[in-house]
Amino acid sequence: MTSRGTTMAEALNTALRHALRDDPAVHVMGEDVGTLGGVFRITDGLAAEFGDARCADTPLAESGILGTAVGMAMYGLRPVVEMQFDAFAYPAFEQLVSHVAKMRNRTRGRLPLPLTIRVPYGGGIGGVEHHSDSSEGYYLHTPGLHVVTPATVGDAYGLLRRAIASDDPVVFLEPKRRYWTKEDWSPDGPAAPVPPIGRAVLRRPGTDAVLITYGPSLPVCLEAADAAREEGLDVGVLDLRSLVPFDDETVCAAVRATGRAVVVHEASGFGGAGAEIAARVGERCFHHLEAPVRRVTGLDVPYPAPLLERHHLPGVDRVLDAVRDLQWPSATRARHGGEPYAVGA
Amino acid sequence: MTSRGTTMAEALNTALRHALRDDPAVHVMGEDVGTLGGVFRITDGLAAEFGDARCADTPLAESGILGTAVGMAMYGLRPVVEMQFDAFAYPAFEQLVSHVAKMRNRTRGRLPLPLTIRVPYGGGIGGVEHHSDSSEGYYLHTPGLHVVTPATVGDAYGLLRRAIASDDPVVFLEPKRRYWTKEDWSPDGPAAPVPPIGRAVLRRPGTDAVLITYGPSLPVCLEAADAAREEGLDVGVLDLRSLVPFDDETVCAAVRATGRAVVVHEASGFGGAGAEIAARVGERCFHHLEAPVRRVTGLDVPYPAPLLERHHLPGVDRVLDAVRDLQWPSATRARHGGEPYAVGA
Amino acid sequence: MTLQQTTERAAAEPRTPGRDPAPLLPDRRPARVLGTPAADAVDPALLRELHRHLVVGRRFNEQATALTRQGRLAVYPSSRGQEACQVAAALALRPRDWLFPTYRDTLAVVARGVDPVETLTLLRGDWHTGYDPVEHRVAPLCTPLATHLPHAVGLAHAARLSGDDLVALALTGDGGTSEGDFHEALTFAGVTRAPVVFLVQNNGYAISVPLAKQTAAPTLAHKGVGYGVPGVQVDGNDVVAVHGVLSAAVERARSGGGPTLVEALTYRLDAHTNADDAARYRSDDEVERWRAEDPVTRLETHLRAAGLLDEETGRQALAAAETMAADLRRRVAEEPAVDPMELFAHVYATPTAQLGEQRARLAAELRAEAGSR
Amino acid sequence: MTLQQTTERAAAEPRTPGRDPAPLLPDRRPARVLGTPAADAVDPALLRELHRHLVVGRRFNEQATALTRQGRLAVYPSSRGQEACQVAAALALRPRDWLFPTYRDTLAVVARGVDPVETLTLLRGDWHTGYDPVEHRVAPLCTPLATHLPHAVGLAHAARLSGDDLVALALTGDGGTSEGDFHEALTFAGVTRAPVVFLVQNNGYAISVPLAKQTAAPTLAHKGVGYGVPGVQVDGNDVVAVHGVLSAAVERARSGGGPTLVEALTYRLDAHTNADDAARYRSDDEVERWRAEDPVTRLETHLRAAGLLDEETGRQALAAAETMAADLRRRVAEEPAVDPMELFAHVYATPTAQLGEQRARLAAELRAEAGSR
Ligand SMILES: Cc1ncc(C[n+]2csc(CCOP(=O)(O)OP(=O)(O)O)c2C)c(N)n1
Ligand SMILES: Cc1ncc(C[n+]2csc(CCOP(=O)(O)OP(=O)(O)O)c2C)c(N)n1
Ligand SMILES: [Mg+2]
Ligand SMILES: [Mg+2]
Repeated sequence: MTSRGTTMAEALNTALRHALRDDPAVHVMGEDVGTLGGVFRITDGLAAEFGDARCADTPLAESGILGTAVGMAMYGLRPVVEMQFDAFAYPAFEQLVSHVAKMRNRTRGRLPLPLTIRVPYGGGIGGVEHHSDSSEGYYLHTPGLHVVTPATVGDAYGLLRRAIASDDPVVFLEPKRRYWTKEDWSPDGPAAPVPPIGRAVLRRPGTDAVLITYGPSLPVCLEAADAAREEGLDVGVLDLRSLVPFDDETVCAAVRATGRAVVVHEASGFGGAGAEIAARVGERCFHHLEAPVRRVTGLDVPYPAPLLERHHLPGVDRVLDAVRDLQWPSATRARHGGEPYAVGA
Repeated sequence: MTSRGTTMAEALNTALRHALRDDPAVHVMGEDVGTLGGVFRITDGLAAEFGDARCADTPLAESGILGTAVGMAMYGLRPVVEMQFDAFAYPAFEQLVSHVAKMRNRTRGRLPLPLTIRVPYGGGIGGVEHHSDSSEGYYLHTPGLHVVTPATVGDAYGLLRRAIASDDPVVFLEPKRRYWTKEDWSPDGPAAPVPPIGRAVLRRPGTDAVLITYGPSLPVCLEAADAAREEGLDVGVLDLRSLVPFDDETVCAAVRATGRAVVVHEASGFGGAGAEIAARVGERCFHHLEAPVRRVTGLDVPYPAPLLERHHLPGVDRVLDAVRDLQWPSATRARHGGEPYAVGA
Repeated sequence: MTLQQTTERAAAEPRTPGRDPAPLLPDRRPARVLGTPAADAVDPALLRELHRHLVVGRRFNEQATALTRQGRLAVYPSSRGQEACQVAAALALRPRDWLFPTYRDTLAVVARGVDPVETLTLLRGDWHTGYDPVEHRVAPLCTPLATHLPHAVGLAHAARLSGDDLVALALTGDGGTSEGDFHEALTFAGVTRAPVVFLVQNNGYAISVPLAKQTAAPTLAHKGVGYGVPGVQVDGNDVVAVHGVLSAAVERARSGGGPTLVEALTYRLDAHTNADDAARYRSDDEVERWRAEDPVTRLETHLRAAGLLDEETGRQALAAAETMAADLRRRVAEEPAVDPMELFAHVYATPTAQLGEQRARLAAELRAEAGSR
Repeated sequence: MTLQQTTERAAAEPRTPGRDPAPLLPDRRPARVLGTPAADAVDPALLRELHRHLVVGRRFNEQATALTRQGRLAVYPSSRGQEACQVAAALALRPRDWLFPTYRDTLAVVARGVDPVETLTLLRGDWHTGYDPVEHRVAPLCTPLATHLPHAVGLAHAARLSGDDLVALALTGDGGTSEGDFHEALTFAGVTRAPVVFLVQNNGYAISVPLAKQTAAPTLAHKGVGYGVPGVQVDGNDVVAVHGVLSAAVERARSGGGPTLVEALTYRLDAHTNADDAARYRSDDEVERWRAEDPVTRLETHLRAAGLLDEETGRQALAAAETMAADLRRRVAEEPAVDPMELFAHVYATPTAQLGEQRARLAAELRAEAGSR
């Protein structure tokens, strides 16, 4: 992170700009996305450049926004919908589950919906209630949706381009507290192109254990891995990038190589993405596991007020504690022992 | 199952009648619950007996129904809301997640919501699309809600009474394909009282493995256990009865006693209740497990049309296959070997 | 102080000068043609076409209901009594227009030219949508109430943005107008002025719930003004009036005049579906009163009086109806072909690896099943 | 055939004879009192009370905004310019009535008597709702738009069923009227005739989106007719008019007259919140035009002309405002007390075993943290 460089917000903006430029079917729509450029400025300048039909302010009605986008996609356009905040996508839940996810299936493939639904999600920004939900657990349990979430600036650009180009509906979860993180990335740079949706990436190799994470928790995990190194543990970090499709291959390879895994995410643990990940790893890597898969997640409470959110979110210490608890042979065994159990699970 | 006896529909009707009789704060409301008695007749006769204010037909607007019920609960009533079918509760998702689940918490306990939301759920009744969803995965991942589902006639009565008496909001999931199953039960009978919400029950003991299930899949599991017995395996069946609160104690005891577990439910596997159950069991019973926890669930597809639903739903054969796959010592090892993986996961 | 006093006002200019609401409000009485002098001016060819569709449509409803009794259809939400709305909706559209039906609008879909058997796929149980929506420009029969209304707005809006002059006609029941999606669809339609027409078939009930428990609005057509969308009420059992009102609204939309909300007053003579027991919530008397307003009879009465229904025309219509019904009986009697592997075919453009595993597993199960037979 | 022809109708009787829509439609101009002869008839005591609340309210808005600049409040959605609506809403209610505010309505909550610091808890970040909703009969400040409107209907309906003559007053913005929950709340209110009043503060924008992109309705008050709910428009910067219209509506509701939808035309002089950049979507000119309609000034002009605002009264109002502001500054400057253990206290009546485990874990973390300090 340098003070020069590109923010995730800028990369997303660029991705939208390029998508609008390259394909006349692409239409951006949502609350305040036009004149204002979105409350996070992700659509800044797009209405001015492409006109307010291609980047349209809509009435304040999320079900109507998504439902209208469904109709536009039925006509052959590629709508990119912005939901202003995670919790404000809930009014559109019926449209999402009963239509967006099912339209291709209901019509035997005759009405695919090339729709992208951008949702700024997660906490850590000191937002008032309903502004910090991690809602990926609802979406990933809904067959027919792809669920994608970038953790880096380059992925933000690459995955959003992939999402918009996809013929499947994609719920594109943007870790809002990473919007202003700068990285040394430019759209014209020589960065490796982002692979198709559905591939995880090992952000850091490690021989002793692997942290499995995505979106806003990636930096936490990288920091925890650094700290673990100081304790003599070589911990890898895997960034899932997409929850659906799920990259069993990469995940299982990482787990089998180390025999120890911790899953980290902000959402409440109970019934969250971490449950699926831990369950799959348990099913597929059972004989390779040296310790139970641990989950470090948000608590099973409604998202707390700003002054309390640090106690809710998985921080470096909690991740580190979980790593220490992975039933190491006594030489490396850390101070916290006992029956394994997970925070937030 | 005898041709005499009581159906689950009748038991639920009786529970509502007794609740209305015992507590003037109880108000039943929903689409067609009055004059018609509900499309499943669960509210049959209640409007006639208690008046159409206590059992009220509402306008056709689920968010409005639940939102109005929230206001009624704020005033001090105990609304019991009927959602006509699983998928028709989705329009109320925002009310459920952003208000029902959070009101007590937001207000530091000053505004508890004693609300029961009855949702007929699940498939197997040959329903057209949107009439057979298993939506428990969405609810159990939402802190602040209790999620309860009866599998027997006696539990239907007892748990619904408990739900209505609870000061917490309860999503009460009724396995609709069990509505007309008769059992030898009567409200005046000597049956053991149903314990508080949050306790699982071992429906059938077994020393070799345990099937963990709930709601509509209980009979499937009992049948599978019978069939397993013929293959020489003594398989127990655990009925969770409530997903939130989750009865770790009973579940872990059952798993530790046998070392082998299969989780069975109708909902799609990916990110479903079974993921949480398998993950918890993996975390808490790691050293007791002889084989990975297997999941037998609905496929990861939108709920299919009637003529295909039997291929989607977990049937006896699939459960039995999973039991056979639990890495038995070679003497009892069944024909299907290889890398364990789950149908629908 | 009272409200009275406050309504005195001097130089107060409204700060958001609104449009004139008057043209948005429905007339005091529903539009009618049959039984009025206007009926004589209607093109006889149109009347005969409407008549043939009504006769065939009535037969379709009866045949489909009969098929439920024989267990050939799982369920059928009959539109008997509402045929005028169904037929008029289909015939008011041009080929490039789109129709957005509900579960009750199978007849409108058939009248638009979709194969009846494909139309009934949902209710027969072999798949969800049986016909090709793009080929026929008919959206899937929609079950979650009012959720298809924003789709119609979006499609119409997209077409307009693309310079395509098609119109979308979206159908809903009276109950459906209470859903939030009705409101949001009308709001978007009003703001975008998308070329979309909403037809509310007000049959007086949402399953068992009568209109008076559904809304306190003077009429459903009055809902339009809240969205800047003109509301029109029409006698829904007068096929000529419904066709006229819808055609006018469709052509107005096509020429850039914006959306219209049409409320048709009608009645379903059958129960909600064959699974429903209508006697629980409505009287025989009421049904009888509405039987007297039968849309088929009403058109026939006019045609006879106008000398437009000779024996041959009547015979031909009945023959077309019988041919359709016989074809339906025969084809629906055949076991529908389903392929379990199709379960995985349309979830995504490319099945995920997980679905591939599940598919392989099911294939193995089916092989085992076949082997043990 | 054209629509024209079909509107000729002979004996056609409407099949669902609706109510008369006329009384439900708003007048052509918003209700005003200030600057009209009616102003002279208003009780001077009421005028002075309204004035004092406006002055204190304005100061509250300014102070809260200043506190965001000092980092004492995370965010503040100011109602500067909308004080007439805020104050009138609070004063139109009796103690047993309920108020249902949004995030923008902190001032209405304060004017109702809730401690300003408790009112600001949400925006200060120590918890969500800071005051006791039951004690004050004020629902939590609601952020998800329009979702609290059905709550107001339900509470009012429940009270009426219980023979309790309280009234619920629910506030929303213009943008909020597009949400499905607005529609559903109004539908339920119309059908149940619950004693509820809806006040739409139409400040012309939903964040950056102007009303013309929000709806094509002639006015927002016209939305009432679609629900059988009378719609009234009022000059929202005329505190006497808003108070009069709301009081009348509240008392009508109390006496069984059913719900009312009130649209107040107003303007927020500040940005959406301190985090917003209003210059992106509106001109200084526009803001200036509305500054000239400042609700505080408008009442003061009247009071002066009527000889009701002597120096002493003015001084007292300012002093009350300063006292409130000083108290606010002082108390908000203190570090708010938060207890991490409270995270687990209010999720359920009795914490689940899982929450117990998580609680123990956090307690251990906090002990470790304290130990390492
Ligand atoms: C969102 C939703 N809620 C509930 C239902 C269940 N349901 C099916 S039809 C119906 C009544 C619809 O009434 P109306 O809109 O008047 O249409 P009609 O059946 O009279 O044609 C109901 C409640 C549904 N399909 N969708
Ligand atoms: C359901 C929902 N969607 C989106 C938002 C984000 N949001 C907060 S305020 C606002 C604009 C509201 O405008 P209006 O109703 O006119 O009230 P005002 O802010 O002008 O008082 C938006 C879009 C929200 N709070 N809730
Ligand atoms: Mg109807
Ligand atoms: Mg506004």
